[in-house]
Amino acid sequence: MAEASANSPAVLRGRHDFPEISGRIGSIVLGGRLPRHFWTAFLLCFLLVLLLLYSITYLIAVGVGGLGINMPVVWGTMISNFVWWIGIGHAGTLISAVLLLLRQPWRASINRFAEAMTLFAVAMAGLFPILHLGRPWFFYWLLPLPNVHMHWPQWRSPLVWDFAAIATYATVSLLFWYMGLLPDLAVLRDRARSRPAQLFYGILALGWRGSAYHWARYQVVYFLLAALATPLVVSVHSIVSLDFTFAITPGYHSTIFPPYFVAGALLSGFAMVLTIAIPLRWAFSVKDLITLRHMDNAAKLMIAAGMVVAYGYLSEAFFAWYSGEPYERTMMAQRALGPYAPLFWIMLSLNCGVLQLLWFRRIRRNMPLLFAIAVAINVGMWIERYIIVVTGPSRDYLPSAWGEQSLAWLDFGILFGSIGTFFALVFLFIRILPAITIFEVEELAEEEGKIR
Amino acid sequence: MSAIADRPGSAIDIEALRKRLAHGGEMWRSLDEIAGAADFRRFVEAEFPAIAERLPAKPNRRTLLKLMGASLSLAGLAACSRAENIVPYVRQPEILVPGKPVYYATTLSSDGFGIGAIVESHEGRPTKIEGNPDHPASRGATDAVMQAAVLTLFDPDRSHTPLKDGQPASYGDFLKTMAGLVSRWTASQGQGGALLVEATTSPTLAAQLGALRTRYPRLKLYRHDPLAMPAAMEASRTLFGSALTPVYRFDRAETIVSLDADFLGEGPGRHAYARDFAARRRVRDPSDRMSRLYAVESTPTITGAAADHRLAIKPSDVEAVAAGLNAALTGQTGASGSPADQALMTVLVDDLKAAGRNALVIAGAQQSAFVHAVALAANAKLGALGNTVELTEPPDSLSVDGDLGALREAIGDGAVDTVVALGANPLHTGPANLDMRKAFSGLNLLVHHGLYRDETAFLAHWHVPAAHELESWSDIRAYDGSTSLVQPLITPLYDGKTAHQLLAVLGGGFEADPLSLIRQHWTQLDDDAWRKALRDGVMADSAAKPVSVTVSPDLAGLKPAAKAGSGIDVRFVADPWLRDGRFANASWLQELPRPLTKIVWGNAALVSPATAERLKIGNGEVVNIASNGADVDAPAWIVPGHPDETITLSFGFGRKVGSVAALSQGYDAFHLRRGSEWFAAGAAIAPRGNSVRVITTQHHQAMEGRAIVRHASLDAFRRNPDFVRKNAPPVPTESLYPDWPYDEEAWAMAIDLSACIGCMACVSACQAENNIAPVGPEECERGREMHWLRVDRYYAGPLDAPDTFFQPVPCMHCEKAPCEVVCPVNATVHTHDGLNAQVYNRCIGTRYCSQNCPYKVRRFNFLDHQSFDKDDAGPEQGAHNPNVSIRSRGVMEKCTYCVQRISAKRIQAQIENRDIADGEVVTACQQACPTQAITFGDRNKKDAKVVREKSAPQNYALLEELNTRPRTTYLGKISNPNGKLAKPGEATDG
Amino acid sequence: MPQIFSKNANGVARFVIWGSCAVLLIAAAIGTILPRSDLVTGVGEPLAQPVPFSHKHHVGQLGIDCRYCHNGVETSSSAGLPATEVCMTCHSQLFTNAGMLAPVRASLAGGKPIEWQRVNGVPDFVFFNHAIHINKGVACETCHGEVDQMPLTMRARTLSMEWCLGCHRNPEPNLRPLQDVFLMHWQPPADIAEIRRQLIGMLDIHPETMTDCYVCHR
Amino acid sequence: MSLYGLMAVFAGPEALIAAARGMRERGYRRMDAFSPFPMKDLEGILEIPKTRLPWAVLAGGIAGAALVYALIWYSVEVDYPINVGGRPLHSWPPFVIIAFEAGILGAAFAGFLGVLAANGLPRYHHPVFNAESFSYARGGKFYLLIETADPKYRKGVTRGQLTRLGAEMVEEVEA
Repeated sequence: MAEASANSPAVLRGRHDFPEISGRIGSIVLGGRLPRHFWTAFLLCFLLVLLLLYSITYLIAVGVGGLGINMPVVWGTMISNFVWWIGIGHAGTLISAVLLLLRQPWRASINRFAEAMTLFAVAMAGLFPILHLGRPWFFYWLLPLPNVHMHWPQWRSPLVWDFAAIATYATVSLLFWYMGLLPDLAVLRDRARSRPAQLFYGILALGWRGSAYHWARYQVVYFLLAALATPLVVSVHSIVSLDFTFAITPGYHSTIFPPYFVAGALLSGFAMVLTIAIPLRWAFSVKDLITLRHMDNAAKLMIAAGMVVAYGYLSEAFFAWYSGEPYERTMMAQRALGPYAPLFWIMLSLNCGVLQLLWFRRIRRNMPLLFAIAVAINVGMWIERYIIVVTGPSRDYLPSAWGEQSLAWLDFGILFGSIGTFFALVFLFIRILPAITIFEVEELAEEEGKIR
Repeated sequence: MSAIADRPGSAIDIEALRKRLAHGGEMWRSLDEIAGAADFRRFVEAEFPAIAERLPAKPNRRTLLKLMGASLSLAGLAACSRAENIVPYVRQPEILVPGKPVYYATTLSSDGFGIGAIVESHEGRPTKIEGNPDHPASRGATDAVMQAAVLTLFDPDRSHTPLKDGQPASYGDFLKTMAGLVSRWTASQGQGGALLVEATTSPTLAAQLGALRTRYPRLKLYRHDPLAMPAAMEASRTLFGSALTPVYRFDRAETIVSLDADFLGEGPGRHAYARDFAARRRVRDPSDRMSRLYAVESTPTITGAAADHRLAIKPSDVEAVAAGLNAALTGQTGASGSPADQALMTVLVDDLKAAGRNALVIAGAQQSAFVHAVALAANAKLGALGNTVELTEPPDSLSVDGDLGALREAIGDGAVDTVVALGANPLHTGPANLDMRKAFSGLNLLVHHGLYRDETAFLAHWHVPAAHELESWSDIRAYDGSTSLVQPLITPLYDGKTAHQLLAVLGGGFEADPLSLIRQHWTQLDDDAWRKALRDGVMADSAAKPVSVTVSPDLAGLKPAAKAGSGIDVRFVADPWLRDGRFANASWLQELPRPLTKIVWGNAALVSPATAERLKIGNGEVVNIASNGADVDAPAWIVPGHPDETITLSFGFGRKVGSVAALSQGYDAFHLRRGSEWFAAGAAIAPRGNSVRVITTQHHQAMEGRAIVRHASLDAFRRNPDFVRKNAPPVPTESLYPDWPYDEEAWAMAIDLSACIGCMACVSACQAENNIAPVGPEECERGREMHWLRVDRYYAGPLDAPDTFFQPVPCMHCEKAPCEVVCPVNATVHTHDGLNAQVYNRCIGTRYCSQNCPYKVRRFNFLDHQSFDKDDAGPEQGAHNPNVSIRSRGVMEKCTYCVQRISAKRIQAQIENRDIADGEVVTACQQACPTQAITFGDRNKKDAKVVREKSAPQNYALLEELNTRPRTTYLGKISNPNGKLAKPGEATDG
Repeated sequence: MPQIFSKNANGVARFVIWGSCAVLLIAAAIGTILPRSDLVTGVGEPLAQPVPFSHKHHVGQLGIDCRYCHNGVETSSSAGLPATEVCMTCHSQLFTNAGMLAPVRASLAGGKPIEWQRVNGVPDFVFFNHAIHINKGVACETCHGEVDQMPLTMRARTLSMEWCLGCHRNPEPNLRPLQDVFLMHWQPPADIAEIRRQLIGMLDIHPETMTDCYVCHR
Repeated sequence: MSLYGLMAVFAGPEALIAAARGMRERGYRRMDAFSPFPMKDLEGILEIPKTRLPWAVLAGGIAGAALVYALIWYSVEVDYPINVGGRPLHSWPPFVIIAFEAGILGAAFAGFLGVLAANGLPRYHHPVFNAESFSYARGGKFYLLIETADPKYRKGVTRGQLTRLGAEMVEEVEA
């Protein structure tokens, strides 16, 4: 099964031996064998990081009034960015945890950077609930602390659930990721030439030596963590969706949200996986480790998730009508025809229209095209979040209070700044840590009998 | 979806950031325009050196706004530092206990007429104006302008020092000049001298003027009152030979016909009239009766909105309607040509006849003598004269040598070379064609006495700062002639002088003390009577006695004046808050939405939908209005129910002097005015093509078929008393959650939509009571205004003759509050007495509560509107209520049911170990309301007034289908249209 | 291959792990204790005043009643500071040319108030009312401590929200008969528990209503 | 310098497994195998006891959930009861959500810390690193370690047996 058959390419192409695998992957890090434009790309991202810092300073100095928000639409891009990033984070955990449980062999070579992507996305997401606050410096009041002014969090508020969910999600992802890294860190430790590198990876590797006893326990707990991460990942975005569902605002108060948010998360998540993986496998010429099969499967999952999302749109509209509530109906009509209509239709055409291209294998296997589609979906999903956030309150119960918000430069400054920071982190990760799981690829090679 | 095109600079410098924040392009245009003007430059340098430096650049709007918007903290959240100075008195006044407010009765002037007020004063600092229940013109009610008195008092833009040719000078020098003048006048018997006064009813002032004229027989006296409405006098002079003014008794009126009279919104008697009018329309039971109002009007007013039948016509057609009415009543035929359709007229006349002596026909104050004559004749014919209308000596009668025009001529032909202007600002409010600037420039001596360094002040040789009415001793008469005293709440902040002092100076009394000037005039009052007058705020039975008259049926030959001209009629109105522009520097008033248009920080030219369609103009599109020789550019604004082929222009805007006034936009309608007229026929309107922003606080006018304002006709109500339940969503009966017990008090509010006339007094009272920050035009444009209480205005029915509904929307204080459950930090929670408390110092600004508030009554401090630094806080902080926290940036706020007042009363009651009595706690909005539409109290008290109100059949809760269990409920609006007329829009919008 | 880490690396690692745990615990402890300590609350630390006024002398030795100077305390939210006049009622006779009283005389002469440093202060968003406490049997001493022992006035309680709520939730232990609220070193009678129970009823005190936010924050 | 054990190097997984099985049949107990990736079969051969970590994870989860729920209950019922939106003080449905998240967190920590503790990591200095031939890095090499502590350990004999079982090389590992 060496030569990939046309209709289902192999998860691993060609023959390998262990030194070769660990060598190739390790050398990206140790040998600093980086593609030509790596640092230029990183520099671009870094400029965006500076933009983020500037925007945040401005925001803190001037206040959230610098954003486009107003009465009645007091939530804006800070919330939609938050939901968007959290969503992106989901694919990583899904690939690494769910596919691990389902024993999907093709997860092996992409789970590492997918998990890293999760971490960075969650890190970005974690910024926004704080930046969103009118008085960000008091965000810790959401925590139960033994202070002298006697305040407890108001546990019924979905924002507190968010806080718990995001914190848990970030921590668990980190542990899971680090645990997966342990053996590979050991590999790097032993391959490292320079003393600093040895120390760096050595300390991180905790003295891992691959003892059979260790492997035994390791396997068990790694699977358990995966089993924990799976309900967690579902719960997290469900809770995020409760921020809206919990409210009585028309367009928020809808039971379809939890599943539809999770599906949306996967859609945008896999879109982001592709957005990163396609350039990655090309730039680092690991096309034989990250094969067409991976791309193909990711695309298929996107279609699946995308269809659920489309169903979400549909049922949202349907139930708005079916409820017979004038408020819901008006809101829905206004969403499609009102001031935000252009955004709404762009969103539909991207998330439901463009997505359908992925039904065709030729398109799924055409990397540039697939990349373009993935980016389009990312944009579409951001717009979706923004629409959900703003259209409800802009057309709620009392027409006298109807109004729209605008978008200030600051909104964009922070959004693009966060995107830049995210990719900067991805670049650093690729430079410092093995972006592909060495031991699992080796295991895979072993199982698939692709050892020279 | 317009991103604000505003690029950040490179350096991260907070001040720079603040500056760049949200400055609009045109915002500063007005200032830049005048930046060159020498007098403005002088004004700025004298007043705001800091700004003067910045002028070429774009100034920092927000510091400016702080400079004058009443926005600075007395109780700043930031003042938690340990080293804080506390300062005791040196000699503590007897009556004064620190921490306890003191209340004084005084009288505020409204276009020269007195309205009684009770002023709350903290440690000698007047902070809040309330109406004086004993004063006939107030009856306990206030309005926006009165509320803003404390703000104008502490306005740092006020004139601080005398100016000589625009340069700061000493009052002593001024007195020297005056001494010279006095000796000259004594020699020449006042030859060439002229006094220019504005509308006044002060007996003392009248006496002083009289004395001056006897002292200087050749001294001339002119009165310039841009808002004068002399027609009523003319009419009564022609009819009865003597000037008499009508006083209406709405408490007796059953059928009211208003010929273009805005008796609820305009005129010195408006509060009393509104009170009586509403009282006759208070329906709680199918058996109750209610009066009926027919309103004919030439511009949309709140009176028209309150009317049962409304007819909007061109101003020039009102006389025709009047003629028709006269004919119908006097039984002549030939009511032809009346623009009112016959059906309406016959029904109207029948109703009038049926009402007999309880009928009331009112002529609009701006209307011609003929209309007034018709009204008088009609009332006489119906026997209403002496019953619903009483004629009295006008309180403001003052024998003068003429108006501004006359003065202009006198100056022109050299008869006058010295003018002393008291308060008036003719350079801004004078008719453009008079060109007072030129006239005044030619004078030997021009003395100006006023609160602000206004246009006239800069031209004058001498300007003397006037004392604010809260700083002055004076006396004043109300619409019905009753006299009351004006006593100072605080010694003049900027050493201002009262008009009485200035007149005394002209009479040689250079050292005259403001109190004794008044006291001398009232020698007939012994000290007890004097003290009583001060305490009560009004002199007992000082009201003018009604005069009995007979009206000749032929109207003494008065004929319709205006000929129904071709082209478009211009209807001038005074801005409801800024009046002739004298209050243009009060940010509260600038930012208070106009009752019908909800426009803030500017004015627009109001036109009807049909006219707009014909002229192909939309909201905000600039049109050029040209009328006899002059023209002005103004943004158009389409108002449903506006008479066709008519355009309404309002005075008071286009001021360039004063930092707040400079912020606002708008045109100066005085440019178009020729004399003191209120209409101009045959105006030409040309769209300019460009459009400017007009800032409004309500963008959607229709109820979208939702049961928001529930209304019915009286007949419908009688047939079906609980009409509010009809075709409204069903009310959930039970909740998933067990009911929370409220066994102490349970505060609740009832708002009677039939009584609400949309006058906005409640909103301004709320702003004054709760230290609500004005935010300025940009922020308002972004929909970030801070008013805790808003008055929604909805239209229903046909576009050209819609029903207008007002609905005050404060916080509903829901028992199942959606806002509370979503707050992550317990910043908004319920109290034992059912208040939906908002804890500012706990709030971190997630804004989730507002997101989840179906009524959208919460307000958020998007920016740093209120500074806490007491040192750089301007004098405005003096106007702040020390019992209400100043909210910082990033904090949510909202209506608290005036919790500080509740707490005060509870503490008092608990000290006395008793329950809080019903009616003891009065919210600011309730207290200000002229029609007593708002009732507040303890729902657990069986006999409480609020319980009685809520037990009315038409009581309903806004959006009650959401089961939020609001404590604030509404009494559905009941109107009383004549069944014989199918009222448009009656069926719609249940 | 050779060892990367020396033998004692394991010890170091263990030390670092347990050490960081300990540091976290200590930090938490400090974070809990410090805000309640006098360093932060300023309890027991006198402020420099323009005039070294001694409550010890005036209250402790001369036995002047609180209300003589703080005359608003029974009726107003603010207890009030004595006007210069009040000081001078006595000091126009006593210590008429004592150096330390110069600022007082200057104040009366120049009509310029004395600028005291605030000792017992709450943030501006806290609205404290003296009258209600006095009238419900909460003594001066309860919050201001034994001022008659203070040569220079100092804060006696933290005045933190925690401390306020402590009493607002369960006022009973802090109540006295009304006639005793101005007494210093008040010795509760034997049957104080019974008296307090009666006071709660008699003064109509409802602790459940006393923890509402707006009781202090408006 | 005392001896820790003998380290045998094998070319591939199969060789290692065979060797391990062989040595086991020869009655060796104190031995350990090192491989770049987990090898299920070794567990049986080396009779690695079934780990009890799953119970630790379960305990961690329960503890986390219980603690947080208790904290919430204390805060709303005991410490500061407030009427929030007319909801009951003890509104368990929302509280459960937070407890769930806390449970996951507790479980994850228990698992992670548990596996480190059970494996005695971090252990930066370990005798096996003394083996010249032992490098975990290059991959492809599989190691079997016989500890001197093993009763059947005889220096020459054991070395011979290992070589016979196909060890590429056998090296003495210092303690």
